[in-house]
Amino acid sequence: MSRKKTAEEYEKTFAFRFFRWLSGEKDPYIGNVEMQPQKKYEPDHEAALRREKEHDAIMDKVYDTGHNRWLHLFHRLYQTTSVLFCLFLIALLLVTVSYLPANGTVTRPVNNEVSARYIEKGLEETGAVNIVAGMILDYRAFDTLGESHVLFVATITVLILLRLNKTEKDEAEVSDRRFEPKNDAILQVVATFLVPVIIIFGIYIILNGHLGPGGGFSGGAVIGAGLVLYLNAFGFKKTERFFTEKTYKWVCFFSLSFYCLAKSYSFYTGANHLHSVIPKGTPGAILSSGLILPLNIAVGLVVACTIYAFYAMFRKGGF
Amino acid sequence: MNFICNIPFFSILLSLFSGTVCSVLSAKAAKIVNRVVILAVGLMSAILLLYLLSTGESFIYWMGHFPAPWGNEIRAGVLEAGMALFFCIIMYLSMAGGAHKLPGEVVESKHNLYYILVNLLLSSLLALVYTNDMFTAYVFVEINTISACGLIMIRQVGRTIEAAVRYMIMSLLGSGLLLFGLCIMYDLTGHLLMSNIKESVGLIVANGEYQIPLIVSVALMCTGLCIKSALFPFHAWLPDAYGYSTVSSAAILSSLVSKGYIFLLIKIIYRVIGFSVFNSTRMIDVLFVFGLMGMIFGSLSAIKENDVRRMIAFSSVAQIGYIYMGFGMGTQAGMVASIFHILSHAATKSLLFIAAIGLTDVSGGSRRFADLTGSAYRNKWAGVAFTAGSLSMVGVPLFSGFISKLLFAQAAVQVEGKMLASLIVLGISTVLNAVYFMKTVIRIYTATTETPYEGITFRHMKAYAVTLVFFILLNVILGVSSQPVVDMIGQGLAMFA
Amino acid sequence: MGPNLFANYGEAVSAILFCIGFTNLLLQTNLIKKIIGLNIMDSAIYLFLAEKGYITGRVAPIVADGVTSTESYINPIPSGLVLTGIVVSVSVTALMLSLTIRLYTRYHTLDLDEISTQLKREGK
Amino acid sequence: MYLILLSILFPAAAGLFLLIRGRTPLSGEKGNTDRKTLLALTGCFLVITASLVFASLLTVKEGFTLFFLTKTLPIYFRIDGVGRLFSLLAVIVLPCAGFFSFAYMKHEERESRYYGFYLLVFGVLNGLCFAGNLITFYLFFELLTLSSMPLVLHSGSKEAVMAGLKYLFYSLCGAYAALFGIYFLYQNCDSLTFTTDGALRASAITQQGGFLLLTAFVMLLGFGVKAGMFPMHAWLPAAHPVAPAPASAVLSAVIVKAGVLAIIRVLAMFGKDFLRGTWVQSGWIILTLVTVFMGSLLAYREPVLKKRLAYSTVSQISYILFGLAVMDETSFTGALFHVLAHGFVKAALFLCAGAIIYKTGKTRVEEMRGIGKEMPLTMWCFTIASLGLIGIPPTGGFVSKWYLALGSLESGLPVFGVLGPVILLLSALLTAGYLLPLTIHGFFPGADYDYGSLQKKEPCKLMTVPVFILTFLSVLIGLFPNLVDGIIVMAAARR
Amino acid sequence: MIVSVILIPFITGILVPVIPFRKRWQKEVFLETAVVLNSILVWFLLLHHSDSTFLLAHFTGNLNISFRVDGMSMVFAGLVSALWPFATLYAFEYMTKEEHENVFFLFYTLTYGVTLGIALAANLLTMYFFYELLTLVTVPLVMHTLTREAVLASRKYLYYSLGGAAFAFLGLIMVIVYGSTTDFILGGVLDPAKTAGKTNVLLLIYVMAFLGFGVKAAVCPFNAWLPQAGVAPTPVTALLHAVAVVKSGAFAIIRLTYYSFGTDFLKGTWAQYAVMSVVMFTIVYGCSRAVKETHLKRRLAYSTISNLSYILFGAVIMTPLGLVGALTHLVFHAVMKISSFFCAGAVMHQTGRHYVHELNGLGYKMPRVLGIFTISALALMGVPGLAGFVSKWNLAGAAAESGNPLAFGGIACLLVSALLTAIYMLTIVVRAFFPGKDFDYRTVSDIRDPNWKMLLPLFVFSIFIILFGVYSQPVVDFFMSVATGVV
Repeated sequence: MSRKKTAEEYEKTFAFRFFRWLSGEKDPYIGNVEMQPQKKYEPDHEAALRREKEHDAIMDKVYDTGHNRWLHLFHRLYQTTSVLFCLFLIALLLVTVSYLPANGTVTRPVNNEVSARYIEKGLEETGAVNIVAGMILDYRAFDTLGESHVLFVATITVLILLRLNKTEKDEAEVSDRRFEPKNDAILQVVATFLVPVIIIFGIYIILNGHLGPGGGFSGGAVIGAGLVLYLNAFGFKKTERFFTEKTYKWVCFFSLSFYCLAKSYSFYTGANHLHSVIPKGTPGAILSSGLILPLNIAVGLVVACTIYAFYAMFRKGGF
Repeated sequence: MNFICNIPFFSILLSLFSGTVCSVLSAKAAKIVNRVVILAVGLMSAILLLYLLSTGESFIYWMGHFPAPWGNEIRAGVLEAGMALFFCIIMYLSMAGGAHKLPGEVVESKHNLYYILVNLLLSSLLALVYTNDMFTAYVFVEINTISACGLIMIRQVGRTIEAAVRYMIMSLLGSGLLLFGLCIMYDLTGHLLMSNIKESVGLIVANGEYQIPLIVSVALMCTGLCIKSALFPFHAWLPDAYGYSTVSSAAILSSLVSKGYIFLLIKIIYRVIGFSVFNSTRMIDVLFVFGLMGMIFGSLSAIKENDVRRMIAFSSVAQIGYIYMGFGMGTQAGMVASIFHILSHAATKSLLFIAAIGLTDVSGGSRRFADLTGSAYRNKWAGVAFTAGSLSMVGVPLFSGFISKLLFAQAAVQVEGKMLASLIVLGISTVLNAVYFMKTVIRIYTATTETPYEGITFRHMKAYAVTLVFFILLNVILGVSSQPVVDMIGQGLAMFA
Repeated sequence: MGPNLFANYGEAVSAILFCIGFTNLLLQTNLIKKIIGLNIMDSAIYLFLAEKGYITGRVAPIVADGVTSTESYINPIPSGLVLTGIVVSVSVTALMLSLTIRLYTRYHTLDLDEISTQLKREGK
Repeated sequence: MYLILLSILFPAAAGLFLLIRGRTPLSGEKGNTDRKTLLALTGCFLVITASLVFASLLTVKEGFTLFFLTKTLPIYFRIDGVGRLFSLLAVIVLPCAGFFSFAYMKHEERESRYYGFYLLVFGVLNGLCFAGNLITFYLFFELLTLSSMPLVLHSGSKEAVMAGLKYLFYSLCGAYAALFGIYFLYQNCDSLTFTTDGALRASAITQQGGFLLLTAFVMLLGFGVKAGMFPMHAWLPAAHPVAPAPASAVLSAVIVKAGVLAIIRVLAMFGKDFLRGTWVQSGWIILTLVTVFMGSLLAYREPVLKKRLAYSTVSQISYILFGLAVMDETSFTGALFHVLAHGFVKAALFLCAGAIIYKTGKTRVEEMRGIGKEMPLTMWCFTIASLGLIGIPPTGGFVSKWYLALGSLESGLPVFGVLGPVILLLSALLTAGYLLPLTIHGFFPGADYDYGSLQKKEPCKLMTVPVFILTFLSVLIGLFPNLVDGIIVMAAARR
Repeated sequence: MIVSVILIPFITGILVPVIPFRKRWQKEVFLETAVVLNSILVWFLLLHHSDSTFLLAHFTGNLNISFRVDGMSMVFAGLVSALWPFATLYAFEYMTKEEHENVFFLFYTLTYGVTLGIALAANLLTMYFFYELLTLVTVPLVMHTLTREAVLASRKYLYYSLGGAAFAFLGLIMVIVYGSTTDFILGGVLDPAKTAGKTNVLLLIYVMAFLGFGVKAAVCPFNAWLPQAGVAPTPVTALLHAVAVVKSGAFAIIRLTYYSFGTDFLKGTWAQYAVMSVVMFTIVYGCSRAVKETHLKRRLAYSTISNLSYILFGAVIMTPLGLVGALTHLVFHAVMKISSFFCAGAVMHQTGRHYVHELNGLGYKMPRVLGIFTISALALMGVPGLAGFVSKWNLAGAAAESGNPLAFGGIACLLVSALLTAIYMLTIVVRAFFPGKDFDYRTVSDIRDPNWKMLLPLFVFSIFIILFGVYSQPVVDFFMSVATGVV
């Protein structure tokens, strides 16, 4: 059953449009080519700022670890992958290890002419009974020079981070007094006995660095431990009598300068094939093995001071 | 032995020693010492470079009384000397350009500490450049890392400390991997000196023994150095570290520190493993892919950034991607391009950082783009310099960036399988570079009618302006007469082998 | 798998330790735990190096009684490397600890993510 | 040679003179004297031009090259048979309509602009007729579109402007489609000078035959736009009603014929032999037949007089095109004859319609009851002209349609040979259906017509005389087809 | 000598802000003299050129900055130097209403030098160098008004241009590596020995480089900058965005196609079809956008987009005739478009009206300007007897002659575009002259034609349009000799 369409309906039909075109009534450019004014471009500063703020808000939300579900999920994923990564790395390294030369055997590439010469000629060339000490302070002294500067630069960064200026220092002092142990009788008594022993032991290690196990670093660490114990037992007031920041600065400066200069001389002479005036001494004696002993002393001083300085810094932010 | 041959040794020791000396000096004296040392080292490096160019041969310098497999050595060739010279120039200019910001951002009493760090950083860079011993390299990598960390957090705001922590974590991961790789390598070869390792590696490869450990060791070392030099997936620490530290630090970090590691990697590739052996591992493909990804993603992150300095920092990620792409090509030409890009990027990036600080200074210290509007009119010198740097980054002829792009593309064409990928990514990355750098340039040249900020004239920033001029000159020189530099790099690489 | 996995048990253990330390350094959000991870990692490397130097049946390279033959002492080089490594490790640990202290006094938390969030909130 | 040039340049120059002199929009206010000079000038120009054209038609035999556009594109003029025929049509219709408009345009604004463009059109038409090669032809074809467009949109109303633009763009569309073909003709012919039997190189036909057929079809379609052929006819019913009546007359009688002329030329360039029996021919015939039938049908249902005439034009022009499409000598003659017949008749009809509009203001057919009583002379002319269009014997229309049907039947085309005449007849019936009611109701308004209010509204001489002349001519060629035959034979032979 | 014509504009430009002119006319005279002198010098150089190459500097390796005058350079340099003095004259008048004149003239004159540098470059590297430079010196001109719109526009311009150059750069690399030299030699410099087996890669790079240079020539996906750049002062839009800058893009593509890669290498490959399709699409696209656009200058800019692709269409036909077509349109379109732009500028300058619908009835008040506009509109449409027809004829003729089926489609595109051109140009004309019945003439009562400084260039250009239209033979002959390598 068909019914007559209304005019509006008819206008939507294809037939109508076709017929309109056929009879030339359709104007292709009415509504198309006709020129309408376009909106003028308005600079919109506000919107830009608003956008920026919204961006920040979104970022806030993203970083809101407590409430962001996706972030949680991401963390989970991150952790899982990290564990997997760790396992993978373990597997990889184990495979690698399994292909490495067998442990404890003499035929490994490690045991070549280098170590042989260190062992065979070490005593003669460096004058140190402790071959390891001879190696690190003579054969490969440049590494060790660098190493001591690593320590130096680490203290510098710790200083940068933790050293307080005058006013802060006073506050820190107050809080230190309040919270840290003080005038503990047991500790003080024990320290009175132990500290000298520890320090003397440290000195012994340093001085015997070229003769037996030990050396500047270990000895310095022991001395440093003694100083720390002293500080713990008696507090800053006592230590400040003999050890202030200035002391530390100058000790470090002189030790390192000495180290630097001494090694420079040694390197220079070595490289230019000059004769070094420093005597090797008799192997086995305290005063032997050329520069190794003084260097051990210098390093020991630096390390002792540094260990103490680290502790003081961590505890209070100053000496 | 010629006296000039002592120069590498002198320059390392001088900068080390000056670090120690600075610890007892006042801020002012430390500054002078610092400048003098950098200048002196630069001068010495220049002399050394001339000497090496004239002799045409590299030389080995004993650090001690013992020869190769026993003692420690350093080695100097054209490339090393050139690098040292260039690092000194960049460092001096960065220090000079950022000096005026230091008092505001760092407590007065810690200034001398800052200079200690800079001196030690210089010495570690020099050591990395000159050393011929893997373990020495490791030790100085650590000095480099710690002092760089110090440079980041010398300006003590929350962001920098956090950035320093992140930097340290990534760096330590990197050093750990490097050290482990090094140990495996030592186990395989029994040597620590580069030349000796190389001989042994040659033997190992020839025998066919220990293939897997060798590859793993190479991979570990590479990964470690990649992490340290912020190759793409390991760059998370970089934007904060570069973006918030004091300006000299940012300039030095972005242009020198990461480059030191990259140079070490080059040394490892050439002097430890051997170029051909390295190329036969799949490592170069990995580097290539990550390089390309870095080029794209670094730029994309930079585009999204709303903070000018972080934007520049992200751009560094992209540029480091370029360098690794050059490595990844596995050809001599790619390597030359990478090395040239190290120079060009160093010259440009530090310029950009220093120019950016000039712009933010006249915008109330804000680094948001909205506040930077029109800042180039307030600080004309910085505006011009920033523009020049941007153009160089985008690769406009006359500036150094163009030459490195040219070299990269030329190198890429010679590598059959990687040519198309690298060329296309090169193009896309240039487009992206153009987007964010030009956005900034246009922004700073957009005049605003009402601005709360005051301009600054030449009289108030003579040193700063002069520094900028030098930087631009450096860029243009690299861009215009690049041939000698390229030749030198080629010569240096030849000496490596 | 190569032939020497069980012969190299020391190295194997050090490899596992290394990975544990590595992952801790990477994964943990707590800064102190990260530092512990770092130390584990470093120690693993020292263990590895120590194993490298060891030769069955020989003693530490301290010349006793003037005997300087290769057969009696272990390889001195790894020991030297370990010494250097330890110092580096100490320095780095100190630096990390001081950074941690600094962050803790400022943000009263050791969680790195938490710190980041607070930083973003600060907006600077 | 100079006559040709003069007959083109003189009206053009005169038109430009009028345009520049009277460019102020309010010139009408300056009073009557001003208008009189304008009319006098225009009249003089029209007469001089017409005589120049006649003179050149009679005397000039040789073609000549004016100059070269580029090395291989000469601007070349020549008078041949077809050109002569069309020129004749133009030179009669244009002055008639021109004089008619002196009266008609009395109340319009900016007459000088109108006359200026009118004269321009005259000149361009002359150029078109005298063009000797395709490029020259194309040049004038474009100019014709451009210069006649202002005539369409003269009134300046929104519809007029839109219709003018529509006209312009349809025509240009056609012209460019044709230009597409010209490029390829140029490639595949030795020269673009008009010939009678195909100028394509033999090698081109063998190599690119299929493509050239497509080209030919595109060209036919393109020029067909101007001739109001089916798919692109829509501009005609839009443009005619809004233009002033004399302009519509010229448009419908002459300008539309330019399309026909163009198609004749194209046909000659391609050669009938090349096209005969191909899909191009059948497609074209279908289009023309559709147009013929559709035009009549649309006219039949159209209430507005001028628009009805416009649809009629659509239909009638396709008669001509059909005659051409059959490609038979007889139908060709018929087509040429219809050019003249339709030209005179349609001009007369439009002028009548113009007179009615001018006098009574009535535009719709149903308002025109009793119009024959008011304007008997005009309506008589209208009736006679209608008969001519329907094709009742004494008029020219009969002769032409006879030839067309005859030719179609003779041609031996498979389907269309027969279908064509049938549709022509159907269309003629429809023509009668849409034109005669006007006459019938005009003269016999019916019983309820109010004779009391009737008043004579016969227009002035300036209007009636041109109508007379045109009506007379349309009858004349019907009564004495031989008068025209001479020209037509000449055209058929020398084309 | 060659260098001097590039340097003189540089020096002049830099002198403008430096010399303290007391009166405005002194500056005008100074500038105009310099520009005219330089133009004369250029023409002298072109007419008395020798074939030798002038080496300015070594860049790196075998790459150098050098200049030479060959056929193509003569066309482009001649065109630029002929138009520049007029544009400068026009700019004097136009800039009276704008700010920071000195900066404007500084960069305006610099651009002259850079454009000549592109024209006279002897090898691809030199051209690339000046091409990049062109981007940089024109950005300040686009930014000149310093409105937000202008800033956005110039930003976009920079992105597009530099990005495009990045891809064009790849083409440069290919030519450096696979070519025997980077110098321009008609027929290409690719070394068949080196390219063996790498054809597809080279073609891909060619397409990229084409699109890269195509950015300046506003090829379709990369055309968005051009209409936006219309915010610049009209002398800039007219001369740079209708002639110098965009034509440099087209010029560069021609150099790349005909003088570096070589048509033998490219013809009939998929690369040709690819670029041709892009170009054809642009032809139609530009026009359609122009029809839709209601801002006068932007409409003309879209028209430029379409017309530039005409040139490129000629270029990618890759026959000598195609090159002739391209060159013809290069020159003729320059004259037509600069003329229509100057008209638009004159209207804007005199009335401050920017949109097409605001132009109603102006034809009676500014008959000279709009009359000339009509002429250029007709010429752009390709009405026979005006310049546009000749160039289109050459283009389409070349396409028809090439026998390339896609090129036939290209002819259709040209014609569709011509129709659309008619639509968007003539609607303006109709509006201006036939404002409609109920138009209130009082709204335009105090508007009049501009003064001679603006009109003189317009007249000269329209004379050239007509002259080229009716008597183009010598010019086309010259192009023919360029295309066949005789010059």
